[in-house]
Amino acid sequence: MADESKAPQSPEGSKPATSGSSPAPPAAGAPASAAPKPAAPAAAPPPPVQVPLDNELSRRYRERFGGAILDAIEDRKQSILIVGAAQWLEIARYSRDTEQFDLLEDFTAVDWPRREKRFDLVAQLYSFPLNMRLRLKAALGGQEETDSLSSVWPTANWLEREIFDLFGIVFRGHPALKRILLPDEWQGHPLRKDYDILQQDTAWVRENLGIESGQ
Amino acid sequence: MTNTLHDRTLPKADTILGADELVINMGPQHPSTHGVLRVKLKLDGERVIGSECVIGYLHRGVEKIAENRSYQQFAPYVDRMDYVSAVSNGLGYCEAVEKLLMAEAPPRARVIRTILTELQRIASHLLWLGTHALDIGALTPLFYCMREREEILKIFEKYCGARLTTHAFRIGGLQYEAYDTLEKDVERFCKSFEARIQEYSDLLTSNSIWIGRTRNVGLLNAADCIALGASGPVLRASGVKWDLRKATPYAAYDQYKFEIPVGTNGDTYDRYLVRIEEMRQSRLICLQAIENIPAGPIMARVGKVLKPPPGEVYHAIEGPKGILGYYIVSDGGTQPYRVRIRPPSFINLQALDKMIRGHLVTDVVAIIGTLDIVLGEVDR
Amino acid sequence: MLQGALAFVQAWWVELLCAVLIVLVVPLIAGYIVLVERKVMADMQARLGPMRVGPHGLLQPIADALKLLIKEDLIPDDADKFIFWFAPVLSMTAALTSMGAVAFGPWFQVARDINIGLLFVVGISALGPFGIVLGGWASNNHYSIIGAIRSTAQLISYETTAGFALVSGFLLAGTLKVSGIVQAQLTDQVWYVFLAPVGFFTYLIASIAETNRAPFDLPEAESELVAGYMTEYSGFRWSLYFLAEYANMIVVGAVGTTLFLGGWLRPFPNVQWMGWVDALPGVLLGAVGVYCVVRAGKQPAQVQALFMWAVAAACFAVALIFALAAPVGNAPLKFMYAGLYGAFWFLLKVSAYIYIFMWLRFTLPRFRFDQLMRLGWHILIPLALVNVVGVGIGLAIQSALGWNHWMGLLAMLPTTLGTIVVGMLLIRWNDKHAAAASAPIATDGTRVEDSYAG
Amino acid sequence: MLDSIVFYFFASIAVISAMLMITRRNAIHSAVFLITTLLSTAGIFLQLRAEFLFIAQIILYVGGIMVLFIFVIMLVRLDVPLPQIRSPLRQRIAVFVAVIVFAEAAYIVWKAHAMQGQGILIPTAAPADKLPPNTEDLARSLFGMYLLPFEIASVLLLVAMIGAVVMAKKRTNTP
Repeated sequence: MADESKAPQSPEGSKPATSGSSPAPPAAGAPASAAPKPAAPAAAPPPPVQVPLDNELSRRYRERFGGAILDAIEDRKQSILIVGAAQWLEIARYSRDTEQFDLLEDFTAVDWPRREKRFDLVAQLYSFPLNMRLRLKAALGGQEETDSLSSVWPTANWLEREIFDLFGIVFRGHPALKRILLPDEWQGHPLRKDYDILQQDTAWVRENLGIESGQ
Repeated sequence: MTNTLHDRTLPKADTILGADELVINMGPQHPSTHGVLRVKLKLDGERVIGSECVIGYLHRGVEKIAENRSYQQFAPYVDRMDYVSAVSNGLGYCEAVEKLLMAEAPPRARVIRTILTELQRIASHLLWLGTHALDIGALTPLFYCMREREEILKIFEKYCGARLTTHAFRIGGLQYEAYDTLEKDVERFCKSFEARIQEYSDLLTSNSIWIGRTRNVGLLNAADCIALGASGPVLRASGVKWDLRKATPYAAYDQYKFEIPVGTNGDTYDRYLVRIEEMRQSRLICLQAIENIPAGPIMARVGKVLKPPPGEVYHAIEGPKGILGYYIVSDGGTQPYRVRIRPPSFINLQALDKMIRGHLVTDVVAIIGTLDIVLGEVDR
Repeated sequence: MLQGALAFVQAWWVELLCAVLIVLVVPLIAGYIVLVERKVMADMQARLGPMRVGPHGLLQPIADALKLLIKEDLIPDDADKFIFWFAPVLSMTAALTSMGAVAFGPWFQVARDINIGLLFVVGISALGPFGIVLGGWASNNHYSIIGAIRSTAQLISYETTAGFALVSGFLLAGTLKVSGIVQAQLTDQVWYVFLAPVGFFTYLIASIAETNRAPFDLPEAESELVAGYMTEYSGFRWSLYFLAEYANMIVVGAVGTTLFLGGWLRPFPNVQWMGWVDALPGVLLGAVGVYCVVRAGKQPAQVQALFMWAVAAACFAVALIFALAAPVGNAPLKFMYAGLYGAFWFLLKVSAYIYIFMWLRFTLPRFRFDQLMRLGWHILIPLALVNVVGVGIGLAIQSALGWNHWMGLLAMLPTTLGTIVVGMLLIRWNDKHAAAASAPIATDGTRVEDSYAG
Repeated sequence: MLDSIVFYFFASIAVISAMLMITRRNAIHSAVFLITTLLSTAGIFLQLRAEFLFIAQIILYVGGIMVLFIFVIMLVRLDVPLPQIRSPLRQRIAVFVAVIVFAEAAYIVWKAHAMQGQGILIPTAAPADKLPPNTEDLARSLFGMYLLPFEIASVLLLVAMIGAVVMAKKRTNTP
């Protein structure tokens, strides 16, 4: 199964199944406060999963944005750029215009409650001409706002509405930021880790569906 | 590039639609919205001048559930998203987790997976063709398509006991060995299928009313497609010769020769032609695949309890509706930390507002049909 | 008073009998047309259609009728009660009264030899749009009003086309009286469908549009207007509309058959060696009877077997009349024979006509409303006009050269070809314009250009 | 005997529905009663054996004009009953005019009744089936003797139609 970070190489050699050489903190870039997990690799230690990425793509980004590019990793042969949230829109526009990443394949967020910048914005870019993928990640505080990418890629419109709906991250400059999946008056953002799976917006359920228990 | 998608000329009201002209509500219980989709249409007489999709009626919080299930336990949920093409959802998820584990399914498993996924693509396109033709008024194609789809569902039932939500694959390979007459069944189906596709195109392709209803309806050129993230047949019909099965081959697609059908001006008629041609290509793939299914094990050694090393992976496959992507983040535990599914129907549906502007109400029905959306996947 | 009434009945018992028959039998026939349609649809779609109620679903229409009678027909709360009740009644009466002037057989006609004959039928069916408009408006539902307006526009524009197509038929026949028309086709020894094929073709299309069927069934298109003007109706009131539609189909079929397919004449009426065709009705009915008897044994339920026996008995009885009456030729049976014989051929042709309706319904997708109106106004009406002129010229040639009967075909040939050529030109001109007109128009009236121009 | 029964039947319907038409508040109801009036007058034509007039009345009046009436009422939302103007002055004028008209009508009927023979010509009722089929007569006179006025009238109608289309067109293409 060839991976697609650079030119499609031959399928990877069969690696021993379990790996996890060093319990590296989740690829969250910033020095994670997450307690390192004791990894108990059963088999012999396989090659490291995360390798610092150093190719002409990351070099171009670093020389263009300097400090804004916090880290460049290659995780399982997929290139990841961890950037500062401040230049998020600028980097996106640069990626689309000069680096030819014309398709925003996916845009989502990951919630790391134990970090002080709890949200990770994850934008999955794909370039038709180069047949190459790149993942831009930015760490974001709980209450922080960021710029909307819908001016760069119109497909971000609904994707950002879903992130706002499920995570509560506000995007400045979004044409019509309101909930897309949940009812408009719903309280709470379900995909946050502190939103328990059994929790419902009891008020909304009682008022609209008339179920007393609210469940 | 400051204009937003929704309402260039409409005043900023509380909702997206200004409420002066005639606003009709299509759905959520509407015979032709393919599920619980509600479209607020703003009409000037018969012409549509604005629209807003209200979705979420079928939202089950699949991504939240994923964070409380182990990797194997979550596999059946994936079938319930796009319930029309459960097998290809399963393929995408299993391959993504295998990539996370940096393991790989054995060749025999990959070939059988390819055969079943291509059969599922034909079944999904058949259901699309039947309901799409029914919306535009042709009553007969629906029953022809259902007859063929029944054959495919029988093969699935023989293989894994289920017809619709099959849960056919496991992480690391396959659960069940191919039953003995699998090759013969698939061969019999593919042999008879060519004549059947000819039956559909005799009924529709050169039918002047069909062309009248679909030519120049729901125009979406290549630039719009890429900007809006539309993928799959919608993208190919606009002239972009691109298919994930060729761009980033997965399963066993790199071993087979097949063409990528491309349309010219991205209207409903081109999307119809592209999907019909795709069915033919999938049939060719199946025929090539059943010639030699390699012997060997059907399951990689991934062990019972899956604890992938911390990290993340994004793996996308070419589903019948478009790019079906899985972004899985693992924190080393037995349960995925975050599973994000890139739903092709959800993103293709976003192009609806752009496509129906200026059309009549009757065309809206045809355009919703041509997008081939499944609300289970849109709402997740 | 009583004596006067008796005299009245004495004088007109035949017509009264026909009238009663029409009012009773037509809903039944309409029900069975529905069954035949579902069976034919099923056959074309690789399935069986209704099989459960009665042998091969033969009792299905009766079951449907009962269901509709029992079903509660509710009235939307702020609908206009009086009009809501009046509309389906109006459309049903229009359909049935227009059947008054239709001649099912040589003597089987309610308005016996009314001078304006077919025009009576077309005129009364002009009341049809009322039932639809008032129904759509009275149910006070947004979709119904749109459906009502659309179907009225469609009916009115296609009535004009049907009118012109019939005019070309009347030119040939020379009279409006139904028996006169059929007599003219007998003396001319050629059916008018061959003399004015374009006339028949335009009438066929116009009649499909006039009964809201097949590719023209947009007013009640399920997919977007839910059920058009019939949305709020349910139960018996809805079935009134439904029967009116099928009765209209019979009426339109009857007009087409009388004018173009030679009414109750058997094919090649005067050719002697075609005599064996006379026996066809008797043989056909006998065959149906035998089939019923064979199937009666295999019926699972007792009532179904009884039903099959009844159908078999009826077929044999009529077949017997045909067999007995023809050679013997004694007075009373002779009178009955001519009527039944004519009725058989007439109904055979009408059912062929309706089969075309069904056939189109299951193969063709639906027109969009603007395409439908464009077809009506830009292509069919000019074509029908040209056809009337063509038939006139043909008649002039024919009378000038003194050709008649079979030679008439030659006289008509050039004009028919001319009309067909004109038709082709119209279609090409229309396609060129249609493509431009139907392209989506942006909100401010300009064509949709690449909206990503920033 | 039968003729008179039929005549009185249709005449009574016509009069009643005409009365109802005027008094209805709802526009659509009055339109429906107008249709019944027209249909019953058509019935009277039929009773007089004038079949062509019967069918012409139905096709033209009921099938054509009344459909437009109903269209206009539906599209222009006339069915909402307008608030009746109850000013006393208007009512008094209406009553006054009605009385005068009634008086004139009564006078004419009374005078005609008195002068037997010179007044209104009452044709003897021709036996039913002897009447020549009137469609042919109508056609012969329409296209024979009065062809010129027929053509002029048709041209006039054509002009009127084109005028209507032009006016309608002007309104639609300015959004």
